[in-house]
Amino acid sequence: MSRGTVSIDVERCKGCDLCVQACPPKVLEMSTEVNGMGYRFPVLHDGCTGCTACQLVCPDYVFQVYRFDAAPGEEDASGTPSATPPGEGRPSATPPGEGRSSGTAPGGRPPGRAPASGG
Amino acid sequence: MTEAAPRLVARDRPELILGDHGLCPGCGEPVALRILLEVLEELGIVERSIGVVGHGCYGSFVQIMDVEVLQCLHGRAPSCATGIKRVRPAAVVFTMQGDGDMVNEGLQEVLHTAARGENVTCILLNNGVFGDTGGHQTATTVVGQRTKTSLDGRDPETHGYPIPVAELVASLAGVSYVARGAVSTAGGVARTKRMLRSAFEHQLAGDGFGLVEILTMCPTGWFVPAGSGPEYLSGSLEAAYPLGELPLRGQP
Amino acid sequence: MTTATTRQLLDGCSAITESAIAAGCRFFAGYPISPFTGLLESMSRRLPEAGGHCLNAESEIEAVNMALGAAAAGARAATGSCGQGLALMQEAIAELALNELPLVIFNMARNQQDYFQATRGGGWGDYRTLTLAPKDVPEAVEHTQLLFHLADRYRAPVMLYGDPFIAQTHVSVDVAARDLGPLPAKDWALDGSTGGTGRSRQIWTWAMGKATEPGPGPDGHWRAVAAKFDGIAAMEARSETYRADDAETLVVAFGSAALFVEHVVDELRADGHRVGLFRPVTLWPFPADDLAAATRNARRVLVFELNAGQMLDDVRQFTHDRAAVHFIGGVSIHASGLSFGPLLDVAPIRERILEAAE
Amino acid sequence: MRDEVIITGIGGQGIQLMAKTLALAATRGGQHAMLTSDVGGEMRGGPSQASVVVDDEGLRALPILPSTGSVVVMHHKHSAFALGRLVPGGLALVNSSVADPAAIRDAEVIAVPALEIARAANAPNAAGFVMLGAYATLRRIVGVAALGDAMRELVPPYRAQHVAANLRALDAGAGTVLAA
Repeated sequence: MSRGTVSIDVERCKGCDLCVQACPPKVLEMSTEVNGMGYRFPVLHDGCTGCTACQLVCPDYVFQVYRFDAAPGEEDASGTPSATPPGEGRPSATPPGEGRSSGTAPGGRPPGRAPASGG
Repeated sequence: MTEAAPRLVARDRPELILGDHGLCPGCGEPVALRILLEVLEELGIVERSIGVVGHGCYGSFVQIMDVEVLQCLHGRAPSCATGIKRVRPAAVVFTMQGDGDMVNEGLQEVLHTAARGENVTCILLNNGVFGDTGGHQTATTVVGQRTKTSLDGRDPETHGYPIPVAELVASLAGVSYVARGAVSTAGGVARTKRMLRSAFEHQLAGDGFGLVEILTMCPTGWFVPAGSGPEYLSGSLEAAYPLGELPLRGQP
Repeated sequence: MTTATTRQLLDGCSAITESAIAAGCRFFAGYPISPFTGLLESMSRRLPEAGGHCLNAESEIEAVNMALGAAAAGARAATGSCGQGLALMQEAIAELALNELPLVIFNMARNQQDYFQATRGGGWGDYRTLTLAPKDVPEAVEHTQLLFHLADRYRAPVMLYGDPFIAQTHVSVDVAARDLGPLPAKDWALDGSTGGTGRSRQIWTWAMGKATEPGPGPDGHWRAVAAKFDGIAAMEARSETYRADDAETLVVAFGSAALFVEHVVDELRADGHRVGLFRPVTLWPFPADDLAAATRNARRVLVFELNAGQMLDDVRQFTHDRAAVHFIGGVSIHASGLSFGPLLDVAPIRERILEAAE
Repeated sequence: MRDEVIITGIGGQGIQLMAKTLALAATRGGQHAMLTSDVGGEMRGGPSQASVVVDDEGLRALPILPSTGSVVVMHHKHSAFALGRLVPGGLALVNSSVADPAAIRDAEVIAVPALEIARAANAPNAAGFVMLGAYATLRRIVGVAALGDAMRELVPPYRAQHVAANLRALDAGAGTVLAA
């Protein structure tokens, strides 16, 4: 299963593709269909680590990022909800490629948001 | 095994952003706006912050940023910020300016405001092009960069050289903090946010003038696909304007 | 001799400074240029003592924008220059008008060649600048306080049209704060406190408002600003007449020139000539109705101003019989270039009036 | 009572300080005063002129006097303007150490050898205050003590060493007139 997930407000997306490039585990992919504005938008595949890279680079405020809390004793070092992007001095809680195998989307989609287009 | 409830680790945007902006796909400026407002929120200074916003695409942020704003004349934001800060020293005063605004039209204002040691924070959104007018050469357009007024690329013989304003500011006494970040990568966004935080902490400590230059993507004004912005930025602006905190060389 | 007095001997710039401080001015920014320099000097000496700020800006453009910022933050603020420097400030003066920000602008002019600049303006948009033209230092002291009041009342930039005599003449004056009545609270001024409420304050010439609460936008806002200036035009025109009631010859003059004409009127009256003076005290709004009334019975209307004929346009526009209007002023510059030339003197004014009256 | 004077001379003679001392002393004494200056570009040697009007009542005066009841001639070089405005029979107080009193017509000319008087008073740089003491005493505008107080107020700190000599010069100037 994935360690994290994202909700994607697809109707706000302008299809710039920056999130796809920024995603360390490479679990975002642009859709083939388009949103109401005519833009393609990202869809999430299994393996999200909740690293927040997509949220950080997104110019259109499309992403909310969630993590599935680790079992006791496995909590990440920071223990805070603040974003810890890859490539930072601080160790990433979820190194790229180490996400748990089982898919989180769409089952991990938090309530009240547009569908995180599951892969 | 039951799946744990998802825990929110990054909101899409702070509540201080009141609505959608109309900027182009792949633009870096909305990212800069988001981290700026996050910093104001995290420092707990939203209710005493006053922004002075210049003229460029980012000017439309005035409609969606929930802090008090004076929308000022092109280039004059540091002067207006000076007047505000002098009469409201308890306020946290910042400017938001593009490269055309700060380095073309308003170079004199930012340099003198820095040299006065005015206790304000200037934020430069530098994409090396007049995005709002459709892609014309600015004072920070890098050598070789194509614009609508340097069609074959900026040629020093014809167009002169770009101006590294952050280095100029860092050479002046009265300056407490100068840094240059970029919003083209996730790591860059996080580092730039920390720079903004440092700059505001210096203002809160009354240390004097601060400048944070943020390199932002303008794929429209660079005539590249939206997704190519970060790559173009790293090969052009970032090569000419190195990232990081700048050493202050002007201490009296 | 006489008893002790609270009057001080002050040059015009110092007197205006004291008057401004008495009116609550706490921010000033300027760039040295003669004859405005004296005002910048006295402000920089006195404002810090009064708990305010005076900045020697690096250009007139920065000076006016600093003052704009201070005004936006709610301070009583002022700037100034002479016409040459005010030329650089035109964009900001228009911005102040369209932003509805109060600011007092002191034009310590070198002569009267800035009439068009003051009354027409060189910025963009439908705006006007309420301009008072005192005839001497004591009146400049009064006008200074009135201007701070009017600026706040109308939330608009306003101007004092001075000159080298008003800037530099020393007179015994008593500067005290005048109560000009209540003003609305400056609840629009920026202090940061509405941040995060969803309705944070915004000062913007386009008045677009927030995404959650749109403003009138440029069309609605600029119409409202234009309507406000129509209201000012209807309410604030001021003028003065001197021995004008039965005048066959009415001379129209403003500022220091009017003071000289007043003296000549006395001389000519003593010689039996029916001469009078009409003085616009506000250059904008031009006292059109007053002039029309004052010129109804005059056989001739003579315009005396130290320029090639600028106020002349307004006088022609509003005089009862425009064929009666004659220009008797002219360009006359001191050898230094910094002050009035020899035309501003009793003998040449007298001569020109008599010549035109024959 | 109203008094008008144009003081004319050259830069460096203290014309402006004389005029300001007179205007300040009058103001301090409760009278109304107006002072206008016309100074050439140079600090020394160029034309220097000042006009002072003092009135017991509220003042109505032009910044360029159309006429004047008196003139103080510190130097003749730039005196044509001032003498041209002197009313017929008006007072011309002439610094006869420098200017020729005989050159002035249609006026009540009073010659004061201000330099010699100043030297005798051990105030060789204060000929202007000799003339001012003489003028104010002649016209009974303000007393010498009031002029002294005003002068003391106006002299900048870096010239404070001249105050005593200036006071002696004011006294000597007044004495000349009273003796006559």
